Amino acid sequence: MTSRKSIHFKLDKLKSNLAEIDGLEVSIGKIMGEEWEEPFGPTPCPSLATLREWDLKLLKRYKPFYLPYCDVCCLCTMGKCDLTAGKRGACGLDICTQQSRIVLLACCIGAATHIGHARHLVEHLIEKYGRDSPIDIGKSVGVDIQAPVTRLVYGEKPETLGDLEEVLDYVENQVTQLLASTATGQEGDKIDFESKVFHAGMIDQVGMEVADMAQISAYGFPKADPEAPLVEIGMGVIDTKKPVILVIGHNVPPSVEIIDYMGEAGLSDSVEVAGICCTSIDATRYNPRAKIVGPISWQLRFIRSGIADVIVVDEQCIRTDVLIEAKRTMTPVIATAEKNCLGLTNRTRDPADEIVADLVEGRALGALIFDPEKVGEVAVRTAMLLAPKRMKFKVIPEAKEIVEGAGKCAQCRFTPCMRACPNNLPIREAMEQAAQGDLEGLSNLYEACIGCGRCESACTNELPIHSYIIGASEKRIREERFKIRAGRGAIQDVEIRRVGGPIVLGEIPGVIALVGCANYPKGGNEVAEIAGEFAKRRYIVTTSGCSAMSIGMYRDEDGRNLYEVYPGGFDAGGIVNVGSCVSNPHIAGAAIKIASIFAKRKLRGNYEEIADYIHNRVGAVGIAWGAITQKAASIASGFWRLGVPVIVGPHGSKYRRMLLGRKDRKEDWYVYDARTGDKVFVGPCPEHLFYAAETKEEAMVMAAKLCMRPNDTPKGRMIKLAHYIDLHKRFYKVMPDDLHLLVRTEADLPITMKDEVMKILAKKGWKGNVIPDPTLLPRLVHVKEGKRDEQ
Amino acid sequence: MTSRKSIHFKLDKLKSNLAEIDGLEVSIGKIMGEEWEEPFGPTPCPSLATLREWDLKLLKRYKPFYLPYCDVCCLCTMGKCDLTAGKRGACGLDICTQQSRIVLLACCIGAATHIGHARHLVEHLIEKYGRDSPIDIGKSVGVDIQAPVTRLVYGEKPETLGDLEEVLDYVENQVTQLLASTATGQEGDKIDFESKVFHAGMIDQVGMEVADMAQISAYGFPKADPEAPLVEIGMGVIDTKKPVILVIGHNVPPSVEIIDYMGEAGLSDSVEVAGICCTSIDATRYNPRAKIVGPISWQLRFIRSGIADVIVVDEQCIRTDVLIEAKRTMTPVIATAEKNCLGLTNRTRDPADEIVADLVEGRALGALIFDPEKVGEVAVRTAMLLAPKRMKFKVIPEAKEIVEGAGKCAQCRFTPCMRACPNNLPIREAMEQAAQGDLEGLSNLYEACIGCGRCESACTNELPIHSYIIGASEKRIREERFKIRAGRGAIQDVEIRRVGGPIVLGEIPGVIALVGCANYPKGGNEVAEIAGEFAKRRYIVTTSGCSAMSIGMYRDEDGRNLYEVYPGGFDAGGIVNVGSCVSNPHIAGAAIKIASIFAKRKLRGNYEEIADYIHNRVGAVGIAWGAITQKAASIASGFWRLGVPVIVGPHGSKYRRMLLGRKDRKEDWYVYDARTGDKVFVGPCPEHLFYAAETKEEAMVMAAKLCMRPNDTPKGRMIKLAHYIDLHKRFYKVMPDDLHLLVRTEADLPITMKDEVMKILAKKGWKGNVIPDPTLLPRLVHVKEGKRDEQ
Amino acid sequence: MSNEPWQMGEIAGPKKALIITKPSVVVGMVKKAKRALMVVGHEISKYDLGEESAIDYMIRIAETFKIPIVATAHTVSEFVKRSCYPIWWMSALDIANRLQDPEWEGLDGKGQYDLALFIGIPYYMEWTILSGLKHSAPNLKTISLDRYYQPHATWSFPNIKIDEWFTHMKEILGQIVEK
Amino acid sequence: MSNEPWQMGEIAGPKKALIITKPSVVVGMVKKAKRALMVVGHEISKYDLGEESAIDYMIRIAETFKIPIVATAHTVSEFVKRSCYPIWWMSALDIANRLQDPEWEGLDGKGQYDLALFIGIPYYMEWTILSGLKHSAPNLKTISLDRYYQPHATWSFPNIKIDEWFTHMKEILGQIVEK
Ligand code: SF4
Ligand code: SF4
Ligand code: SF4
Ligand code: SF4
Ligand code: SF4
Ligand code: SF4
Ligand code: SF4
Ligand code: SF4
Repeated sequence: MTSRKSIHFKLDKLKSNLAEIDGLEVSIGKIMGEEWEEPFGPTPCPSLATLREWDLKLLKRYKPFYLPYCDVCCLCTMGKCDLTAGKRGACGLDICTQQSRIVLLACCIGAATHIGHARHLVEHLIEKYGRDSPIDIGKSVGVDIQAPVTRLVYGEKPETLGDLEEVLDYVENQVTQLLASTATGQEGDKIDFESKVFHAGMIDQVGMEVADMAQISAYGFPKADPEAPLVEIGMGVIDTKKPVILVIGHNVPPSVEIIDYMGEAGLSDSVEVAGICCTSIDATRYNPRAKIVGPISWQLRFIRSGIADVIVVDEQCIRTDVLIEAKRTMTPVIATAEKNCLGLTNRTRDPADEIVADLVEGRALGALIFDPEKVGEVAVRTAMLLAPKRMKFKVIPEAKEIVEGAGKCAQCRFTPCMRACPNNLPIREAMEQAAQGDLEGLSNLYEACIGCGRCESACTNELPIHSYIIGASEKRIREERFKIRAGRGAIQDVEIRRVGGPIVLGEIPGVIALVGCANYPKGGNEVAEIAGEFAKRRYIVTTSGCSAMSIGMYRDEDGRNLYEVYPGGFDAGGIVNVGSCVSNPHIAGAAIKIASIFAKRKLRGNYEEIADYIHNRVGAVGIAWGAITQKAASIASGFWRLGVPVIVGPHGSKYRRMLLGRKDRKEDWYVYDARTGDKVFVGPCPEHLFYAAETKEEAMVMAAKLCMRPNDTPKGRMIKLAHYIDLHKRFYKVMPDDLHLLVRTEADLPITMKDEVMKILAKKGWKGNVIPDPTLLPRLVHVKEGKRDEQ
Repeated sequence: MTSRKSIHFKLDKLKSNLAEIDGLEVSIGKIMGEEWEEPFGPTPCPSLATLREWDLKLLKRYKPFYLPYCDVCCLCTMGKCDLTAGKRGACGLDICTQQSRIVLLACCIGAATHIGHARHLVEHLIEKYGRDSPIDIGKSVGVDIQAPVTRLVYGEKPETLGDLEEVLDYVENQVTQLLASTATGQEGDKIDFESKVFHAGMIDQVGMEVADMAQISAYGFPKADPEAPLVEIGMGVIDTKKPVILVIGHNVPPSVEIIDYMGEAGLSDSVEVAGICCTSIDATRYNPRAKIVGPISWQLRFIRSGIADVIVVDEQCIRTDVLIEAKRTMTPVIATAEKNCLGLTNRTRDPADEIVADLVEGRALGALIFDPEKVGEVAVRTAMLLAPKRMKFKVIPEAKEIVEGAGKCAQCRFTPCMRACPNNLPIREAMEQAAQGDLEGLSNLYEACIGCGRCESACTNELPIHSYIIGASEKRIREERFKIRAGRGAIQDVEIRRVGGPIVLGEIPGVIALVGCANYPKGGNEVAEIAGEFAKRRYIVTTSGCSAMSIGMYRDEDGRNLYEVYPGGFDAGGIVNVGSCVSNPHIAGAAIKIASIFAKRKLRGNYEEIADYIHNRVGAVGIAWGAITQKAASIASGFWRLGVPVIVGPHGSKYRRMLLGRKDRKEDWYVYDARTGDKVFVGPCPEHLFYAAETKEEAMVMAAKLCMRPNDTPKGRMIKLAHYIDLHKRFYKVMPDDLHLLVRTEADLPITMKDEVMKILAKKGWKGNVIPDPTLLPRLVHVKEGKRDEQ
Repeated sequence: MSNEPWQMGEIAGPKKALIITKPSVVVGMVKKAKRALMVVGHEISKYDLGEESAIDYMIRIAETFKIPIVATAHTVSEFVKRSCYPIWWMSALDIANRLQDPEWEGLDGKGQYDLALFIGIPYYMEWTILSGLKHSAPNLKTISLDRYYQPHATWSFPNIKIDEWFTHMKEILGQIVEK
Repeated sequence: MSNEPWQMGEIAGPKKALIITKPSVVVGMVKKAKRALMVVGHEISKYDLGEESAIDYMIRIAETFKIPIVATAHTVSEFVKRSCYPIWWMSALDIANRLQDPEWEGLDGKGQYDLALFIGIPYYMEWTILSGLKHSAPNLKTISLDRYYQPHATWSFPNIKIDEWFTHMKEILGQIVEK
């Protein structure tokens, strides 16, 4: 397998005949804008420093607060360098700059991961469907603005799969440049690093958008469908009587081919396809009969359960010890991506028969197969043949074994198990209880256990602690039978038209995007609770990836599944699952489309103006409660550059720095009034750009607050304040202390609280403020002679 | 400044008229091989796993020995994960896999840095000289095979600057894919990571080759010229009576524009342009009147000397505290690269007059200017105006001050200064001596001081230790007046024809490539000594970058400069400075051209066969004695994939793993005899692929040994053995203990040592061996029925 | 192990917290400080030993020292339930961010603090926050009152058991009152 | 500071070398070992205190313990000058690489070692090598005989002065002879 397919393609065309050369021209010509009347904005295809001035504006208000995760730098052979508190490394670097460099490195990795994924997908789909295969992510339901992010950033609108290749050339180029900036002796300024972090996030959004557009279009995933089907999720939904193929990862072609092969072979009813991470979400978008096991943290438990007869891994978020774990249950592993070869022998060119035989007979632990079609055949046939032999052989112990095993726990004084646990779970105590026959303690650890297995590595007595927790939670796991709405893809233009006004004016109190991974401090239910809370309050709740799963794997007080209670439309009170990780740009895209469709701002290559619009007007907040990966970091930074705040959970403090506003510094909270050019105080709206909350309660209160925007109408602000005050009082048991900064006019005040709040305001010496037509860009001020405040 | 120039260009063409579209076609068509008759080899444009099988062959023989540089992993929010001795991280990762991942990350950074540099250069040169500007790196001296690396890897031969863009698209794509592999939950196998490391190195070579071809062609650098001029190097060569512009970095356009502006303004005699790192090498390639201050480690000392009136930085290897240091001597800094903005205000669009005035009046510490022409003007004019004001204001103290300052040294018990010093230099003792008025101790530190400044950061009393060392070495520094041969660029085909045979047959005992940075354990003289030793022994010594400088900054026992003693031709006894870091592929290219020109192997997309050829036949060894950066890491890995061993200095052990052969494992040292298909023992040749030597003596002995290759003729092996034994006896005072593994037939034995060695061999029970036509690739065996050993 | 970072991978150094071997160290530090404050996170509620609740201790210590308490996250609700001692609330990151700004005017407008006592923030989060302060707030001293060794604090208890911890708190209280 | 890594940034952990508080530890370890060897790097020549030279000590210790010496780099030349005690030579990385291979047959063909004493390799290089062994050679114990704390060894001296170091060596010799 080589990456030169696209080049080869071009070559063939060019070589064969002139007519085809013309064909090529047209396709290049098209993406180059010949059919798009909108003129270029100021910054199509921005390079590293093009949007730097915009970034500096944001970063002046939201200053990085560095949380160094290590006191030293170890990135070149002059190191390690002690950078403690003011010391500089051998290259002159200080600790804050080093942190920002690591953030950039992480975001480069994240962006590269999505872009690499997109490239692979686009190449594969072009090979399969042709380069002229149209991009259609919802034209029939009126999605006219496809690719809002690509239009905004790259400045073109791709119409075919082939058009996507040049977009990818651009983003690959930018990732390379960004990565180069992290080299020893390159960028020397922390704020410039932060600006590059924003750039990485923006580039990443383009890459993700390309990936999801390609797969929606070519595979016919739900197209901007608010009523995408409800699909099954949870360990309990897998029919263990059938052979089971487990797919893990993000790049769906192998899963698609598995499903197709099953269909062609008439085995659709005979084999279960179940998945973990985004590949499973995308498999259900392709075929709603596929099932989702759960988020990233379900890997160990499901593999060890022995339910899977074959494991197919593609790329990203896959446990690197999957071969070792799978071997224990005698489950063969098929690796399918060049990016993750797992040391397996490349069988791509071997006949399927041979590979199947080797896997079934146990002559090989797995196989590396780069051809998705062959993967489909081998996986299905192997599962069919192996299932009767394996008999779902599992390594999760029964209660008796657990009690026995727990008896061997040495009750170590300094509890290596607990100290190895990311969530500091009280394992020793649970073991003690278990040794006495009571598994409740272990079972109580289930919810907050992220399934990392570190406790086992650390245990002095090599006890399989995670397996004990799973074994002790057997009943609960059997009851993991939930629904999740399959990823719907983009937001329709008509939905935007409907909610654009209410959002911008503040009457829909906000858009809460629950995204990212499953490194939750206290379990996935917290995400679902947040989703339920805001949906009930008629915010628009959007979600994707592992967070979308966690929302599904939950029952509210009334035992209801949130996807069944709340509709999937992009509207107040909806819970909108856009899809997998690469579907995230549909959320950013919705905000962009509000600016474009509702406010008629130009999109093409006009990043700064649109970001300014969103930052000042669209009350959107991202919450990545269990963000783990570099991808999550770059996704967050894509939001930052658009001026959308992101909250992470407490583990997010390990991302090395926060971007924090200071509501006590009045001077930070001025905007231009575009009508007058005056600088107007608008209060800390939104207060932070990136921020780790300690508890879900804090996250909810803050999220409500971060939805406020300078542009809110009094009615809108009133609604937002009401939610903020209500949540604050509920969780904090006191009134907020910053109302004087958030209330502009008396009309902002929630009617029922008016007297109470007015008293508070009076004490603070509150005086009213103008509600401006807000912008941070002096050039957007409607020029009036002698009035414009140039800065 | 945006990265969309190339796209814009295409766009204009496409928009304007059809004729130009045709023009574009032709240029695409050309690079696509229409004019090249050689058919594609098996692997043009290889992707991540295309050459994996070749890598696995090498990695089976040269197994990674991991030297974890940290016990934990801190790359995602599930961390930090304790990976000590068998423990696994939350994603399943173990310590060795983590090390290989970091190596890949470093090599991705390194490759991205060169590729990003190449892209910037190509875009700039296209803008300036047009996309049809021809690639010519020595056609007039018979360099027919231009771009050997690009031909080998990408499978095309670029003829114009425009052709280089598609090559860069490819390498950017590959870097993105490689970087994606380092994400959490991607590649899970350490050997697969190592294979990807090789891929990164190979891709990097392409990127570097593109960069150097572009600049040689467009700027008219010396074209494969063995008699490239000798240029001046050393702090003592700078005429401090003139205004001085210091350029630091790697990307030469700003330096070129400075030189051009000086010429146009008639100031060539009035201003000095002096540089540090590769930008200075390339400036002298452009104009031999430019001067080189020294390698990377000369930055602090030169800035603090106050000699520079303006500092212009471009990218890479620049101290990140350059602004802070320059401020102390009141020297303004002009930053010129998007990759390194240093927090400065972007003045690109401001009139030069204004910028100059701001810098001269001290209203700004520096300026960010992306337009090289404007940089040229601003730098020169500022230097002219500022020099009389600054009066070379310096912060290097005089002897008296040093003695006084040293008196304040607290003689700290645990010597923070020494413990902060990468080379563990005895600073406290030197201070004690200095306090008594004797600066010799401090001056003795000069040679081994890498100028990192860490001692100063660490000193309890904030003494400017490095400045003291420099001040104490004033006399010596004044005597830093040396010559270096300007980088000659490629090796001529005719030179290859001349030496190809002798090298492959072993009669020229080897090619020693001294490359990389200046993190020397005991000073730069060691590199020069190595160069001198091997040149004297009539090896071919090639060099580049900081190592080339260190070779120049040295006088041998007879007070001679090595570049004056040894010629610059690629021939026995030559010292061949190819140029800057991005010139390194000329060295690999020479090896590749030997296979192509001398042995007539096909080049195009035929990587594996050529690497196999080089590994078994071309006795080349890289020595990166002071390798520092991620770039140095990826440069090394480019050599590894070609089967060329690389030695680093002791600091290189921080690169996290070595690739070590085991001469005690006989089974590892078999090759196929291409004539017969037999597997033949050839001894540990070469013994290691990557390896950190503890001392220069060890490095020299090992380098001599690593030059041996299975293909050596008896005469060739005899010569190589003679050097090996001689060096071994000189430095180790004993005979080597592995001669029985290196001698194949009696004819291999150096005549003068024959008896002595035969006795040793007899004791070891030595029996002779066949000298095969060696290959590791069974497919290269000349098929004979029933004989071929398929494996 | 008692003076190793509590969570296994959270290695730190070269500059690590001094170990509080006896509670009098804390008392001495607070008394020496010009302006001190106490930051209490939501895991304070994990410090309950039967009838004894750590929150009450914190209130009494703060009262006796006359230093303000900043409750992070929703922890303020616990204080509101219990006492009328004036409590400030702010997110953990907000208070940390202010503590490293030399120009911050303090909760009361009277200026920056020179000592901050931390307790009850999740271990790893407190770890990163204390690291941020170690590096960026050179004039601030920090004490971790938690029962886990926090290497980035200026002073920290070693890893101790909860009953030991209560004993220490009692001693601190006793000593303040004494002096 | 005496038990902190000698070079400032070379932080290590969670698993760090135990400190050799008295030389008898070394003697005990070697006596307990089934097969031990000593690796001596070229910086051994920095350990000279007037008339006393560390190389002589190493030879005497090795002789008395009856363990082989592997001299790395060109260090063998120093041994050749001094003694007829049989010396092996090998690069530092080669010997380390072999020490982590369970199948290596040893210098004498009699099998792998279970204890390796290191001295005289540049601090940072010894640091990385000991790290490699800590992680990849679970059955090997390592002792750093250097006068700097080497956190990746199993046992290491703390950071000590050269005269202290000589005293320790003398004591080791004395104790071997004694026993
Ligand atoms: S990159 Fe700079 S700070 Fe990091 S190890 Fe290298 S010299 Fe030290
Ligand atoms: S597997 Fe669960 S209990 Fe074990 S360390 Fe990980 S999160 Fe903690
Ligand atoms: S580490 Fe293992 S043996 Fe020790 S307390 Fe934890 S579970 Fe028990
Ligand atoms: S930055 Fe990470 S890998 Fe490097 S020393 Fe620190 S903890 Fe270890
Ligand atoms: S990448 Fe893996 S080993 Fe590293 S911190 Fe994350 S979970 Fe731990
Ligand atoms: S500047 Fe020189 S003496 Fe100071 S720490 Fe660096 S290498 Fe050592
Ligand atoms: S740290 Fe500074 S004061 Fe202390 S011994 Fe070194 S030079 Fe002297
Ligand atoms: S040799 Fe190394 S230090 Fe010197 S310029 Fe090149 S990369 Fe930089």
